[in-house]
Amino acid sequence: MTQTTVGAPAPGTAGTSDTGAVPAPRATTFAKALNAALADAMEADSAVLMFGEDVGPLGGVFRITDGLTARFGEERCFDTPLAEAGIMGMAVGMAMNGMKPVVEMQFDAFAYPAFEQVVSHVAKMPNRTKGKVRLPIVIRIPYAGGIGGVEHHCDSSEAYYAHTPGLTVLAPATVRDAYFMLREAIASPDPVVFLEPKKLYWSKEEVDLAELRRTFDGGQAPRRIGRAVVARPGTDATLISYGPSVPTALAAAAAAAEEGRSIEVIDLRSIVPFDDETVCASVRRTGRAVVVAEAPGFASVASEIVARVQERCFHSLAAPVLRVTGFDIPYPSPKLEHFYLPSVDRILDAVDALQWEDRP
Amino acid sequence: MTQTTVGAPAPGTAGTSDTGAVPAPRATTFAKALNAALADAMEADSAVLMFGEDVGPLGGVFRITDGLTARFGEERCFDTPLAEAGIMGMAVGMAMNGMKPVVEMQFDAFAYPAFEQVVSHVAKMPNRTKGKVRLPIVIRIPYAGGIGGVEHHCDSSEAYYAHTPGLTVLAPATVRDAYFMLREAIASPDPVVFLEPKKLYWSKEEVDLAELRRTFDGGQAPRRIGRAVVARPGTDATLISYGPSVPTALAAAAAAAEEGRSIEVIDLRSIVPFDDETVCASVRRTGRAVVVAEAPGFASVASEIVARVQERCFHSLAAPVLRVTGFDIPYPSPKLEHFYLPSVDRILDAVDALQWEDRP
Amino acid sequence: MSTATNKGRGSLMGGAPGGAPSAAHALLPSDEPVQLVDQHGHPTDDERYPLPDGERLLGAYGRLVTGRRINDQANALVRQGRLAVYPSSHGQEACQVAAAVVLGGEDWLFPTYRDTVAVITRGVDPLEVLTLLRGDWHAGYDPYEHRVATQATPLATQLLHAVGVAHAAKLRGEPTVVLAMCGDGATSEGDFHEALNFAAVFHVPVVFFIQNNEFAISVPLKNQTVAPSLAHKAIGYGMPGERVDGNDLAALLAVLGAAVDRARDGGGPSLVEAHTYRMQAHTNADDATRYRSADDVERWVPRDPIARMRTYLRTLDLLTDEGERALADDADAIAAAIRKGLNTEVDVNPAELFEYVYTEKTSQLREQAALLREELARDADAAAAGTDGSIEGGRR
Amino acid sequence: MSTATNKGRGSLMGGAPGGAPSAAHALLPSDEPVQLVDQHGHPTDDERYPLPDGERLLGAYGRLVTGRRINDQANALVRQGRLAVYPSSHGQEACQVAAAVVLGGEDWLFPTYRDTVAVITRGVDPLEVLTLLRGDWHAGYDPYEHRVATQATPLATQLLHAVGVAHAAKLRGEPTVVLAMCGDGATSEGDFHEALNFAAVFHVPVVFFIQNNEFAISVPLKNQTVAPSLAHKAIGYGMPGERVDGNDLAALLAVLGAAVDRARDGGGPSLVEAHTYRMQAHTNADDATRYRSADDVERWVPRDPIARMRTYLRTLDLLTDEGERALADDADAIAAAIRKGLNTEVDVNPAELFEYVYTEKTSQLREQAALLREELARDADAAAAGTDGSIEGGRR
Ligand SMILES: Cc1ncc(C[n+]2csc(CCOP(=O)(O)OP(=O)(O)O)c2C)c(N)n1
Ligand SMILES: Cc1ncc(C[n+]2csc(CCOP(=O)(O)OP(=O)(O)O)c2C)c(N)n1
Ligand SMILES: [Mg+2]
Ligand SMILES: [Mg+2]
Repeated sequence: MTQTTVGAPAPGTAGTSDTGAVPAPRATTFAKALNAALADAMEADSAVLMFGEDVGPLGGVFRITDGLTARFGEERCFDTPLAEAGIMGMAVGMAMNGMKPVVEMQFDAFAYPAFEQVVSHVAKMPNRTKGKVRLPIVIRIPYAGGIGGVEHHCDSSEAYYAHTPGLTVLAPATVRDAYFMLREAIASPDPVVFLEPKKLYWSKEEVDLAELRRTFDGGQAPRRIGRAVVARPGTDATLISYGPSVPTALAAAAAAAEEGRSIEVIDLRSIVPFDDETVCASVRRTGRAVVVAEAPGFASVASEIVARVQERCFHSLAAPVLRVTGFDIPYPSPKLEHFYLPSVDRILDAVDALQWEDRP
Repeated sequence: MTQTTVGAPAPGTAGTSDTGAVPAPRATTFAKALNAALADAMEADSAVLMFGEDVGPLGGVFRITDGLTARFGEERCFDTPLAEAGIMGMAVGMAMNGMKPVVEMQFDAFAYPAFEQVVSHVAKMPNRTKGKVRLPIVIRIPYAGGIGGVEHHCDSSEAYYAHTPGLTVLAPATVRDAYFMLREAIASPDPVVFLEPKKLYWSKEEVDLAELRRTFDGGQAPRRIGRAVVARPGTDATLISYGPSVPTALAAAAAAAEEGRSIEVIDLRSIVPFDDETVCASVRRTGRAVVVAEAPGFASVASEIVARVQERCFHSLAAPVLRVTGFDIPYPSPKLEHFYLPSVDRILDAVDALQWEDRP
Repeated sequence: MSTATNKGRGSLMGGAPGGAPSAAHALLPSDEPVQLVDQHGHPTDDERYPLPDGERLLGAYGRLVTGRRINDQANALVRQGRLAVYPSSHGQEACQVAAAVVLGGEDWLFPTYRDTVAVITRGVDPLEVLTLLRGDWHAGYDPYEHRVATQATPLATQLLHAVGVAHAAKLRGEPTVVLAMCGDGATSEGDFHEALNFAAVFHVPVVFFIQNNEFAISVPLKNQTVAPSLAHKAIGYGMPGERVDGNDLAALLAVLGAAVDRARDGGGPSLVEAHTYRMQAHTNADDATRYRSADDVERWVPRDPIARMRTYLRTLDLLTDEGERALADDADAIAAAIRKGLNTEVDVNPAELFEYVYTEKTSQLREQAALLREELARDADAAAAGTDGSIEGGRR
Repeated sequence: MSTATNKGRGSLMGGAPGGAPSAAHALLPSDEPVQLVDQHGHPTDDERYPLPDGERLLGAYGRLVTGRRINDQANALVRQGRLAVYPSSHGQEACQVAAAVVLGGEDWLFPTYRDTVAVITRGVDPLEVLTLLRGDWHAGYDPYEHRVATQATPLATQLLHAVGVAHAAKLRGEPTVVLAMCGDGATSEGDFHEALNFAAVFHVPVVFFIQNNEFAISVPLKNQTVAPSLAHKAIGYGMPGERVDGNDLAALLAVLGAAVDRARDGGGPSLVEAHTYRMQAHTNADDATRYRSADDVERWVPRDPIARMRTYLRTLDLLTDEGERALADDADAIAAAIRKGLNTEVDVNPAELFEYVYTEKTSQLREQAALLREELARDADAAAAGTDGSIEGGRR
């Protein structure tokens, strides 16, 4: 089965892609920004193709590909047979032969059948051929939880990809980044795993999509691959997060502010490459850090962040770097997921545990 | 293709399994200990089955299953069609229905086709059914490098499994542990990923296999799942390693001793569950630690160890916990692998970097 | 080389009447799906499969009526927010019922997310079945109690588990047959291929049962395969394939029954493709108007599995007014029980999150369970003290 | 319903002579593999596939002689430790040669680890090909130069890449045909299934070419499948399957040539199974005596692909003593070049380890490259200073 009512998009909400008009900034969903990024990329480059399960007439179960088949024809946006290794392997061949495929894995856990293709080929082919064969593939994965999805629909699978050399791994957290990062991913000559936090699909920001397009097409959008951003400045401690955890981290920082603590929030955006500079600059300033991520903590991206930060900022640290992550258990069923997900309270508890001198 | 000449077993070296005889301790290979563990487990429990690719008449490309078909019949040790998801999925069903399957994935990278079965079923089925269905499956994976193997034959894939809740992940480093840990894995009611360092297959120790069997069958073998061991005691710093890296860490400790440094080496044996107690006790004593592992470092088991140690031993640490791991690149071709693998020198360099007070 | 008519080509009943086809040919399905009762409720003739007797049909018909009612009730509960999601088998109930009733107690059923009616028909408590879709836990029944595996979500993966269960039974010499279900879309997955091949090579008693309902979410069959039929895949594994009218309960009972008998008699695995139709959206979260017209769906209304069987049974006087009333009452009772059950809140216990991941909690999980326990205790204290422990309300 | 003889059933030449088989039947392979020249070198008759002309056969025969020589030379170099490993196609050279020569310059070849001879026959420099097996790098040739993909190790994965290459070409309206090779064992993998299905559904110009050499390392075909033949899998995807004597160069050229023409003409994908035999161990690291007898192998000696084609060509006087000498000289020259190349040490450059992982090195890789660079510089200094920088010898 696919998404549940809890997280399901109202049919048609993502609307059709906007072209040419110059509307003023208006409330735009994350989903719509992704849809526009795809449309704009396909418009800009006829080598860009979109395929996967239900991405054609249906427009994807989350409607991210809405309207693309109608606009670009079924040769450029099409449904495949139901086989993820097939989708990924075909993408490899198409990329070898001049195309820039964007593929959708319907849900995080349904990308696992393609794992061998991803690890043994997508990630390794460019290195194998000393760069003769480049694979400009974007693997879009609606990922992570918080939408009341049943089993297999809420996995945070980023560690599997981040641990695999050769892959670029991105996870946007804002509407604007959703647009720019997907454009940048499609333009990248390297394979990109593009993680779309499902629970943010219906989050909104005031943006003018036509303006974003002009910015990107005009080469004015600053690079986001490999560049983290300070999502909220602060002085007392740093929360390091990405994707679905960024809004939670921001909420925690807001709550902490009320308690008189100034917390900086970093949105990594790019897991691989990793922006050591931005992260370490912040931690060296604040002296304290908590990593927030939804995936089970063991051998995770969160572990990596902790390891890097303590390796590089050891003498700036007033306390160990702590983690607030998912538990080391399978993602829970809908009624139990809120016990699992990093929450504002759990983050604030971790911040409290950072051995503040002014506490007894 | 399978193993290369560099690492290939001389045909028949693993020999046939020994039964009943009571030889004195004698030089026994790691491969032979595994073979004996399988034979003894199959002897002890008729529900134990062994299957995979080439594990029947050939005895496995590394001869770990040598003689099992002849001894137990082809219903108990048999070849399957060439399909790893098939092997894994069938194992799930057999385990559901009273069997204790041991499966061999021929090489690390050839386990990837089974990834969905491992992550979505092997790891999750017991939790899914609230323990009604237990899956006493052992997934044997000849893993890691150092044997001059060509691409896809040398991956250190432990992080993929260690990050997946529900799996027990083991990696023996000694002949004795190879025997006891495989017996323990087969006896475990939970699914175990059993990582066999290829380069240790032909390492030897003086052991009496019959004695090991009696010890295990008599319930006298101390538990190894979840239990690390101090492989070499020391006082100045701790090297934390597992599987193929343990001998390298020991060699580094020996070299350091010549330079007057006393290095403790911990052999984790069990990656999941993780033995925080043994590891932290050591680091709290020494105040310095380096984690050594072959896999690419990013988002790896090594990252996890660093994260845990600094979380738990922060105030005992005189320096950041460092890592000596594989680079974040695909495993190199045979002629380049020695540049990649953690070496004694690289470990000693890391130890040097642990900010010794008595250095300038 | 066969000169038999297509209809007469090898059947799952064994033998290959009407000629001397090569062994290979006997594995091909007939050109037309097997049908024993047409959409008007008239019996049609098939030399290979005898029509099941009246009692058997009547019994199964009752399950059909109940099955439809379960689908309708579950849909209603989704609308009322009592179920998170429901993939309905409305229109496919004949397949659901037949899959369950052809099996004996020693057999196993491997269902998918869509096969709730089959699972209930096999005897599993409806409320336990709906645990998954209600969101309480990933599965709600003990697979061993009725020998029904958990409903599989990752497509085609369960077919391999079915092979394993059958293989284990065969090794122990038990007479177990395993019936494994999947959809047309799932046949494209690699696991489908590996499962059929393993079953054939190990010659294990599995009946692979494809409900070809013409759609995989929005993707029509023609984008899934261009094979003459899905049953034509069987020969590639060396097992017989058969096609059956998936809305004809009688034909389903006959063909699946023959396949089960064949498997039990040591004849090995076989593949049965049922031609049916998904009358409703993929799930309530799906908008089927985006990819198919109302007319498409309309065409399948006259082929409804219930109507035709009802006509047939009434014509033969096997089904009476009184009988119909009794069946309706039974269906009402089940629906009422489901409603009642789902309208009662169940307490979920967060401590269980850590309980079953391993047989014995790892030290990591013990720590994590303690963390959550403390948080909840603190929240409870805060609630007791009248302060709000929730996120929105700030903290203690 | 077909009344054609098996031999007359649908062929890759198009049409379906000898009756009016149903569309489905035309997809089945013949009961016997297509053969045009028997093992004694006598032409046999096949109404569907004409015998390729003498010039074509002679040209291909030359490649056969060279191919065998390459296999023998590579084996020798393994024994001398100049190659790490070599999976030989000894005995399968007719398949190797045919796969390469049926393709045009605009086409693509997707080979496996065993298909070194096919890759060289297509024109790739033997030394570049052997880079992989020598251990210098994972692949040694530019796939675009001769349109030959890297030799695939993970079984069946390359078949999907082949489909993608063909699909891209089709979308651009290019006349490219892709020939994708795999072994009998690889047909069991899920990727095989997905590749054939994708190719059929997207109707792309791929010829799937299975070299059935009866073994997957130690596992004989009967443990891999119980299908009537591997070519019988084709119908399950809606594409034609054909079987051919894999040691008959003439038949291979005819059947593969027809499949390529068909694909180029928009006829879509097809599956060709060649029946051949792996005369040597899986690789030098394998011990074939553990799973098959010398007698088994002996039986295939008389069916050698070279001997029979030589007899045929000599009988027709297409091959003369002089011609044979010239071919032997060519083969000697290639073997000598391979020997010379492999006896020359190549310098590997560790800095390259970081060079191609991403188009632009990540900051992580820059740091790691610097670490290695410093280590090596230190080692070099130590060496220059006469101290031993190696592990065994202690440190600086
Ligand atoms: C491996 C995998 N990929 C994708 C999905 C998402 N998904 C759920 S149902 C479905 C369609 C299945 O179609 P079919 O097999 O015909 O069964 P039906 O829903 O028609 O009963 C898809 C794509 C999944 N559950 N598993
Ligand atoms: C996915 C995968 N699993 C296992 C292997 C290990 N392996 C290499 S070759 C081989 C046998 C292949 O047999 P076949 O396809 O018949 O080709 P052949 O070697 O006979 O040419 C195996 C099992 C692999 N390379 N890839
Ligand atoms: Mg369907
Ligand atoms: Mg073979």
